[in-house]
Amino acid sequence: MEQMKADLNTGKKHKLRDIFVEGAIPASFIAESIAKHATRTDIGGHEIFLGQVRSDVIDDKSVEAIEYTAYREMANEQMTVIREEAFARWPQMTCLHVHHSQGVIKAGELCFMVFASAPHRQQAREAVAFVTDEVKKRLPIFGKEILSNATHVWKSNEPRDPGSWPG
Amino acid sequence: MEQMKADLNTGKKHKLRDIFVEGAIPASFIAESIAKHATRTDIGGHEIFLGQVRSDVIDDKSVEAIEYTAYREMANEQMTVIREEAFARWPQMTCLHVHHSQGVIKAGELCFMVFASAPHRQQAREAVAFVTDEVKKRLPIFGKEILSNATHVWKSNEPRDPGSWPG
Amino acid sequence: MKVLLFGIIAEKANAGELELEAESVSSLKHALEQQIKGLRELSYALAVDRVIVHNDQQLTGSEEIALLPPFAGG
Amino acid sequence: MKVLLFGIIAEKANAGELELEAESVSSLKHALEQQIKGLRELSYALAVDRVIVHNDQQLTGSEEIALLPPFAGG
Repeated sequence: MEQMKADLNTGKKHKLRDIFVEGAIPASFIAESIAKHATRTDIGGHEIFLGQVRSDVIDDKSVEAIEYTAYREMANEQMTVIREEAFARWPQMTCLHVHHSQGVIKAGELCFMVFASAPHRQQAREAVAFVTDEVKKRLPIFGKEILSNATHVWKSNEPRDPGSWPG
Repeated sequence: MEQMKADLNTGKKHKLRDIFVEGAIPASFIAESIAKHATRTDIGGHEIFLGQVRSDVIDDKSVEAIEYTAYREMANEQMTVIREEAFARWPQMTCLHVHHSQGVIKAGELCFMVFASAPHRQQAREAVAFVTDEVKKRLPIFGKEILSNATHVWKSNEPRDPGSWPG
Repeated sequence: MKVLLFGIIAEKANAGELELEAESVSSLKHALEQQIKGLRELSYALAVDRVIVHNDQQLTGSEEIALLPPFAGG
Repeated sequence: MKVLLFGIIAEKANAGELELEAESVSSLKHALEQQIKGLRELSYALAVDRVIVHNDQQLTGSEEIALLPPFAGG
């Protein structure tokens, strides 16, 4: 129903895409994504969010890398729903690209990209904020933070009391 | 006073920088800016706004390019003030880069970049929104929209009644 | 039925999937908590055919089940 | 004093700068509106030493003056 509404509003079809890439997202990949939009002269602004693996300190050990795994099929299905919600809310948005890493991503490397383009900046800005937050909340992606002493802890986007998830 | 406060809060010095580049901003330049941050492992997110010249239709003619000129010294001074305001409001922001084109920029080319990095995404997101809006409001940059029949119109970010500017 | 395991749950079970039979979500959870040491103490969600279920429901045995620890994408 | 012109104002004056003498912002504006045809009908701001002034003030002659049509950056 939500899907149909989105399609009716935008006239766009949202097929299932695979957002996952193996390893870190190279900066050159982002440049290529940007350059591809030069032919779309109805675009006035691009907004991009990039997630970078941060070297947090946990119990005196620093995070050296995050190993990402995902329930890939469910994550891609959830992403299709989020994409349709975004196009329904910002129907003037020209395009939306999302990628997430799988595998071991070192501190300082990029693991996540949300890229929206629109005629006016507010639409792209709001869509990127929405999609970034919803991906973090709704996509079954798991992160093992590998510490400097070769131990690890499991990352969670929303600290919860044991047993409260999915809340 | 505002400057001193910003510096006290962040411990950072904000020297006068030249934000202007001749011609369009190449996608490769953005990739290089991104790649330079890989050594800063305290960064968790980058937010980037890119302005692209849009081929609006004005009186049945389409915009083929914008020729940007600027009161360069005043624009750079204003940018220093905006930068200090941004670091005062988001003291955890790691870095902020702003570039704007001068000269003739064709439809589909990039003319403006605002790039903020921070430990957490909200800081980078809010700072980019603030800086993007303030640059458009406060920097003396002028745009001649060159139309398909070789005539031109002068662009204005905020339509005003004649005589109401600076309001 | 096949039960997919992820993240800390896969680590605790030392397996990426398990085969189990159960006629409902609640009996499946009970069986899983018997089999995977420490699962009861974890935060997790259960997905049936890639949708998180919040209530008990009957299972036919042909569903794809997954145990999901807290999400950490981005 | 040197008066810098930008955008549509430079176009109307067919010059990037002018030399004019005036003892105050208001008398300078008057002189400029005499000299640049159509300026009176335009939206513009006047900057003294790179700061937009909203009120009249005395000028010594050593200031850098600029006439600024509406901004269009981004």
